[in-house]
Amino acid sequence: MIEIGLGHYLTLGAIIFFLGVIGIFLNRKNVIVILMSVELILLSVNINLISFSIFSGDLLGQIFTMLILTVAAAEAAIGLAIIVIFYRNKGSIRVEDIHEMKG
Amino acid sequence: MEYLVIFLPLIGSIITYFGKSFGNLFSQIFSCSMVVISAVISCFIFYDGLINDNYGNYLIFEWINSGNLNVNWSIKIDPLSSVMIMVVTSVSALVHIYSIGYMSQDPHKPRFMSYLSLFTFSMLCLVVSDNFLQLFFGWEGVGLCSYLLIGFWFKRETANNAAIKAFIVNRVGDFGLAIGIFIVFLIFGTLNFEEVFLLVPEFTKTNLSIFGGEYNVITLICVFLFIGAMGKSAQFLLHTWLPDAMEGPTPVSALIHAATMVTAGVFLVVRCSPIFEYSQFAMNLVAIIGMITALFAASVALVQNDIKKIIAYSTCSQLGYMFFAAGIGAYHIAMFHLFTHAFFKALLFLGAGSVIHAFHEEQDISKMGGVWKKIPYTMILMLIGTLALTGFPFLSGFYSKDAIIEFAYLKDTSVGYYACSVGVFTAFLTAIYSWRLFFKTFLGKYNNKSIPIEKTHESPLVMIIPLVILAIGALLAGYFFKDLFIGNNSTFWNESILFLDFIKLENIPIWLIIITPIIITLAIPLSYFLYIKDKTILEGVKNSNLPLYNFLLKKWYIDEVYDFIFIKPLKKIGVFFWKKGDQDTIDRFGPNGISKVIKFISNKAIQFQSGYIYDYAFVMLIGLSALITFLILN
Amino acid sequence: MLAHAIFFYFFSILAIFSALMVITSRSTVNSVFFLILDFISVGCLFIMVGAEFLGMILLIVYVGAVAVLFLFVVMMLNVAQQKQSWFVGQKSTHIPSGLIVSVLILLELLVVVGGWKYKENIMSSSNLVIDTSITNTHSIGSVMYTDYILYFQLSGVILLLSMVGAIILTYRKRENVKTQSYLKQISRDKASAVMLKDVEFNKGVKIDD
Amino acid sequence: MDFPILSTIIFLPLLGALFIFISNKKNESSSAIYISIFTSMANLLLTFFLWYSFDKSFAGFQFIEEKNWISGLIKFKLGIDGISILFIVLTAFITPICIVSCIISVKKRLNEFLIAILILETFMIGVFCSLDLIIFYLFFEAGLIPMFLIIGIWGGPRKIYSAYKFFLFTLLGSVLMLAAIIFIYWAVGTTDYTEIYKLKIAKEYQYLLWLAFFSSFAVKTPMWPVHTWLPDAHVEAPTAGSVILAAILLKMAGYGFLRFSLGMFPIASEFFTPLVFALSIIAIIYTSLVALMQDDMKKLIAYSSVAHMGFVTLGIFTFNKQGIEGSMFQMISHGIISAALFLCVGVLYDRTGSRMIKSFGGVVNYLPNFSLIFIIFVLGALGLPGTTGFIGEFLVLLGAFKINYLVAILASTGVVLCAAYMLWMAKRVVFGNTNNTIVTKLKDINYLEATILIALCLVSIIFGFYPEPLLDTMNISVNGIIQNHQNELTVNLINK
Amino acid sequence: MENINIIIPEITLFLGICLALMVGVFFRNSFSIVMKLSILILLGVIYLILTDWGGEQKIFLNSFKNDTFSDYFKILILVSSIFIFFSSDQFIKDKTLNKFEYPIIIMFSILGMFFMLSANDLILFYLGLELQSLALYVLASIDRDNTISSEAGIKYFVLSALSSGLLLYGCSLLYGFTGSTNFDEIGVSLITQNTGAIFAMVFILVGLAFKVSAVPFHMWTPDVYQGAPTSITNFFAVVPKAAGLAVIIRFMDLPFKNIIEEWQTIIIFISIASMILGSVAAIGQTNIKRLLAYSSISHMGYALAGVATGTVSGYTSTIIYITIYVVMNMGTFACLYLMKTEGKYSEKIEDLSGISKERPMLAFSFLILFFSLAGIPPLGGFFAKFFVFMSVIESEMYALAIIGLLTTVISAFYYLKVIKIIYFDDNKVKFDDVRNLSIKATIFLSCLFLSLYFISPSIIGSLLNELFI
Repeated sequence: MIEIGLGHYLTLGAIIFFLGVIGIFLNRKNVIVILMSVELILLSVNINLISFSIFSGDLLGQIFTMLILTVAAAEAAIGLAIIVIFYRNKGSIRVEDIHEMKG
Repeated sequence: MEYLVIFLPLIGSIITYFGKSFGNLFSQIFSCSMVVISAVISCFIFYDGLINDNYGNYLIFEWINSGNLNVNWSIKIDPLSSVMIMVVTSVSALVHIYSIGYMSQDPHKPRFMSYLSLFTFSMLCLVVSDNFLQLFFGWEGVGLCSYLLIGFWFKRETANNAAIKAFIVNRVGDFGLAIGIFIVFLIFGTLNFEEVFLLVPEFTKTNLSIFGGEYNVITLICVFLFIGAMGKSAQFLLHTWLPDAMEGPTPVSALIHAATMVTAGVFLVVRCSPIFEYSQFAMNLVAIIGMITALFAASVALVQNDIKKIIAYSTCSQLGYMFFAAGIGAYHIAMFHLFTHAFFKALLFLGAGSVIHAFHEEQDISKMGGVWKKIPYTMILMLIGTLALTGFPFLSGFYSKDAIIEFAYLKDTSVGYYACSVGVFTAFLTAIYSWRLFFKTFLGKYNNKSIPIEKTHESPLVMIIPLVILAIGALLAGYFFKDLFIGNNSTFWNESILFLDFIKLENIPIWLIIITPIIITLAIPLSYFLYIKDKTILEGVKNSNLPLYNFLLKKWYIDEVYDFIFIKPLKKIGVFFWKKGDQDTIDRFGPNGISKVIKFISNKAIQFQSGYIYDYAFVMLIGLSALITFLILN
Repeated sequence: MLAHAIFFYFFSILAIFSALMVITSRSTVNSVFFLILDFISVGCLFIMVGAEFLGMILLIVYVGAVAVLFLFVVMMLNVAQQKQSWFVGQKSTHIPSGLIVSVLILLELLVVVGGWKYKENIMSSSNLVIDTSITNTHSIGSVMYTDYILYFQLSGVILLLSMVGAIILTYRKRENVKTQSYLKQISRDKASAVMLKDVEFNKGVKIDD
Repeated sequence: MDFPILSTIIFLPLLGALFIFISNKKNESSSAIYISIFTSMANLLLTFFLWYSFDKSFAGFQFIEEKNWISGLIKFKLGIDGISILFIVLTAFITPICIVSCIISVKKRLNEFLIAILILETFMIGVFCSLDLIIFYLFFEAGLIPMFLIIGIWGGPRKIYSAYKFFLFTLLGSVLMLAAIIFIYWAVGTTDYTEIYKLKIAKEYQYLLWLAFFSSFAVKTPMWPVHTWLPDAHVEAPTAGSVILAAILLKMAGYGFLRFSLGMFPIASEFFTPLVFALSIIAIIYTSLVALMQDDMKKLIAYSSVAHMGFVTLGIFTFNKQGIEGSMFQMISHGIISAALFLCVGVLYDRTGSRMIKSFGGVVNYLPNFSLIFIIFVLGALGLPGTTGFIGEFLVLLGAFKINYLVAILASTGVVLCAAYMLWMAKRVVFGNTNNTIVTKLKDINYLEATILIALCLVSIIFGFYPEPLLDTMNISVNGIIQNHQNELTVNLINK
Repeated sequence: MENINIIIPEITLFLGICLALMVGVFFRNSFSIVMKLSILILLGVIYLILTDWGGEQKIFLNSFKNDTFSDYFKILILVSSIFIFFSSDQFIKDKTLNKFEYPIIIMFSILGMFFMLSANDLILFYLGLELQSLALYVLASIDRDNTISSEAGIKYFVLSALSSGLLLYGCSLLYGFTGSTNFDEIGVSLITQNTGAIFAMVFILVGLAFKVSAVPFHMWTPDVYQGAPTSITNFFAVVPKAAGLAVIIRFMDLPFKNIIEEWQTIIIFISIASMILGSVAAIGQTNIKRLLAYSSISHMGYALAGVATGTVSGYTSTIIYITIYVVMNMGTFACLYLMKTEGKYSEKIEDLSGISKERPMLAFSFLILFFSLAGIPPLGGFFAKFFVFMSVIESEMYALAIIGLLTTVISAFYYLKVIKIIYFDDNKVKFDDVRNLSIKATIFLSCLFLSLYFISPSIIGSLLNELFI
């Protein structure tokens, strides 16, 4: 327990990943929270990559992480834009209101 | 020349049918002349064969050639077929001529004549065949013509039903015949008569396992062939179509259902005598069925009221005679009876037709009587026919029928004795119903209420002349041809009929010779007394034995039984298969069921597509976890 | 070592707790704040483990930009009042089974990933060894614009796209809004600015012609 | 022969269809009529020429054409033998008749109908010409499209159900065949039929492959219990559609059994013979009984088709000369007679709009010529000697009798039943009293109708009396099939 | 020095995008100009790819790889995009989507796909994928004043973000457990014993399956197809599918080649599930775009069946399949542009009823296209399926083959339904007479290709001969 190894970090990543996933499909009220859950997933990926990078002494993981950060920002921007136009059309961003199409 | 005999009727038929536009007269004259020419030639052929021994087999062309099955269209002229040709063409010619008069009121004369000629052609094909298959062709061909002619008055429901019944019952017989032919081909590898007959002796011990039992092939062949013969010749169990067939015009009944077609069965048995001779079982079967038919038909004929049906049952009964003759080995006598029977039965039918004509299509004998003065010629001719039928001494029926009875006696087997006694008894019954018919029709009181007696009239000459010719035949044919056909020293039949043990017509006890003539002679006054003088006795008998009477009147309830056993169940099964089988089972669980199931699954699948993001994500996660779990379990 | 462990557990428990709060918090604004807390704690972990550049970047990019963007949108759309309420008024009944499934995934992940023993030989193919003599920032910077220029450019393209995309989606040309056109104002000449009119006497002026 | 006559025969109708398609004008169909008649007649003449130049004494395939198709995998290979030539001639003969009949009876969208029929002809002839399994499958399946449209567009009230049933039923059967064909490719290394014939398929594969092919052919034949699409399809299809369906499409399956099941899987064929026999017998008796109770003429004839095709399958699996030749003959005969019967029903339907037996009666009074022809075909259908129907049935039964008495005897009862339902129908339609006033106002068949019906009638009767040209053509090829079958079985026995 | 030439098409495309962006910004109502410019740019890129066709080359530390395989798919993507531009022009104008950004964003996504296809490295692959996905998010919701379209955007965005999160998680594990992000090196070190990496494979596979909308990761497909404007749906149905499938093949062929046993079962499962669900769920649909969505799901099932074999012939058959699939969908969607009544575009299947009388040529095109989609010979769709099943049976995966063939029967059911509505039903709606040559040319070429494909079915195969040497 005292010896903090790669496994610990990966476990942390896995738990945050799990929470992000849960956030996506147990969320009923707000799409923005879903977006935040996606950010959590990306964060867990980052934890993984960084820890792999550090523990194997390979810098590539850190570069990957940096690029993921960029992408995450872009994704958040586009995602929020889509949420905004949906809100304009519908007047709500409740997850339960998003079911015009089905079947 | 042989070709002419066969094909003239065909030409007549075709041209008559399609030459409607030339008018009725043309069609009648043309078809008649064709058949008459054919008849003349056939007499010549018969004569030529008799005198010059000019027999032969004329190949027309190959019909079916498949592997070792080689079947030809051919004309085989031998004594047997030459006799048949002569009978067929001459009776046919007379019926053709008669029809001109009889059908004068009918709008469809050309069609009628055409069918008649077509029938003649088919019948000729049948008798001149040198193989089983061409025989089968003719066999079905005559069945077809019979179907067409019975249903000639197609507006009558009964006529149509009778026609279908005739065809289908015949088909049942043909079914047997076909199986017989199959076995013949299976065993002998050929369908040619001569080749088969040559091979028969080699296979007398061969057995065939069929339906789980071992049977002698010869017996099997004979039994199945005989089933065919039963169908065509209206033997007991397959006879039901014949009385109904009287729905057709009377000339048809005369030609097809008395003189020619129905005798095809007898012809078949005689033709196949080289096979039948090797199977005692089959012979006995033939004889027994023949006896039963003879007795049965005669008994039913006793109580019938329809003039044509009485004669039809009489025909049935006479065919029974022929069969049991053949069954006890007297093929030549059977042929002889066939020959004479053709004349007098045709005469009777045509005479009956004349009577019906006189009564304006009335067929019920209880509504006739006392008209002998109005139609004297008809009466005389009918009298001749009746006498000949009953076997009155020195008329044609006498020679043939007595010969059968005598031969049966001489056979000296139990079947022979049964046959002999049945023959005598049936002869008595024959006499009774024949005279009943005669007396009720011509003598006694005039019973018809719908037509005044003045309106009844004699038939035209064109109808009478054929009758006269037939009457001459009925009177004299027996006497003249007796020696030739059944004479002790006659070599006429040559190789066309095979006898394994020959029986000479000698040493017949004198009582046997005289018993039949005596019985039938006594029957005349007896029936006169019963049917004309004192009807009360019969009424009493009838009332005291009402069940028996009804049993006979309803023709032993055989039609009803068939209806109950076959027709209704088949219809029910048909509906069952259709509704329950096809629609409720195959379609329901097959295509419709599957499509329903798929639609159900489809609805279920669509329910997952609920429109909510979290459900979508959930499905994705289930997929992910399933894949991961699967991998871990592996 | 012990300090490392203490800090690790502190920050990771904090990260997990705040992540949990992100998805369960009733108020969206709170969620955003917990998200920020999460980022901070993970950033601390990064710094602690030796990736200090990324730890900082995480703070700058996420806390400084993304989280603020979130907050901004939350405020703008006025959904702050929309309270998160689990297990209330559900139309879908998948929640228990959903929890089971995701716990299953977590357990499997933990079994495979957490319990997986790190093997040296597999990791030997490292082609970009961390040089401990220079700083983290330095080493990243030295490869980022040389060997990995393609990635860098590509991430730029992605940002461009997100810009264009966000604009095309949300930009609305407003009608009937008065705007200044400097060019127009400056380039006005006399002819267009002043209109001279001969005014007839005693007739008054009709302006709206 | 250098001239690719088979390809010409196959693709000529397609060309005609293309022409019609190009020259298609709305509400104007005279040019389409001429083109279609011209093409189909030209094709008929070509097939006659083909038949004439066909070498009857040569057992193998003739007029072989070979082209690279899917490079390295499959060759486009055509060729005919004594069996396929007859079907080609039959197809080319029936098509002009269909075209004429639809010119008479089809009121709407005639051009499209003609195109569909011509395209269908291409596919049908292609089936009989192809020597490669893939090509065979291609043509076999492709025929579904035009037939689906013919039933669906020009069909009766329940056309959609029927068209679906037809399409999906047959497709379901044949996808399994496709799987089998591909399997054969990998197991043997080729789908060239002549090569497979030489190379042989290993015994252990044969059973499943046979079943896969059977699933396709059994549906198409159709055999009990997968026959239920046929009555529906027939009832709803327009006359020309029924004619083609009965005359040729059903024959593809028989042809398939003969050529592929027997040729490629002799051991499995032998093994599954009892199954085929049982199904055939059930088909014959069961459907005859069902036919007996039908009140729709087309349905009755359709059920009778099932029964007649039962004879065909029965005959093919006797593996002897009479049986196989009988089946061949039965197929051709059924192609002519059932086609003619459907045409006859079509004649009545065109005039009255009804196919129900009970709405007719006494037709002979008003349509004497029609009635004559109708009766002739009814008689042909029930196997009267002198028509082609008899020879087929007789040979089949003869062949079957050599193998199994019980089967032959049971099948023979079908002949009796056939007479019953056919005559009963004839009685109710043609004879009897006229209850329906519409019938009294009908006109007799016109010259066009008469021509096509008489043509069919003559063919049926001529070959009924003189079947030699047909039997002679197929003789050597059938011998080849039997010989091959025997050899295979002997080899198999020795290996055991 | 590395040979920079092989990346020139990508560079050109990007510069083209910038140019188009400039043009769009500085010209008023510049949609038409940008559209034409984009087509020109795409044509130019085609030319550039063709001049440097084939030959395997890698640059940027082996992270960017160009070979015949990627060239083929690039060409496929470009050609189909050009056709989409051509045929959807009218539609875009009618729907007032004619903003100049529209073609530019499509080009962005094409650029992303290019990098995806050429990626030989997880990072580059991920960046390409994200570039593509981000563009697709925008495209899905581009009809921004339409509730349905923005809903489609949200759904696609959330689910796609989830899936790329999963994929990225897989990538991170893969990186950790193999120590490299390069495909070649991953391929060497990824062996059956490496449990964690196999785990990572599943995550990556899920992400990829989402892109090609394979069951059970298909849930977005019907909604997005329906919600997005038809021209976008057209793009969605064709281009990302081809790219996604190509990437799957790339992954299976390179990094995952040593663990074929593990992924084979997964792909088989996904393939069968897609075939069945795609066929079954389409039956009750009333919206033709939804129907086509399910249809594409089942088509992806067949295409994946070819991948599942794990053999070269299987991959080739999948490529042939996807090519023919692209042609069929191009034609079908072009037909949808003609479903216009009184200026409005109709999406209801029942509106097609009886159009065979009024518009015989359109009906006939539908006929060819739908029978081809159903895989009935002798049309192109049959050969697509044929080659797939050839390779599936070659690999002795009989159950897959049989199930696949049986589902073709089920799927034939709903294709027939459309044909039935077109040909058998009575006319209800009258379509406007759209006189647009480019739409008709697209339909015509597609139908021509499909109906004449049987003449030389091996044409695509021979193009691909050198693919996996």
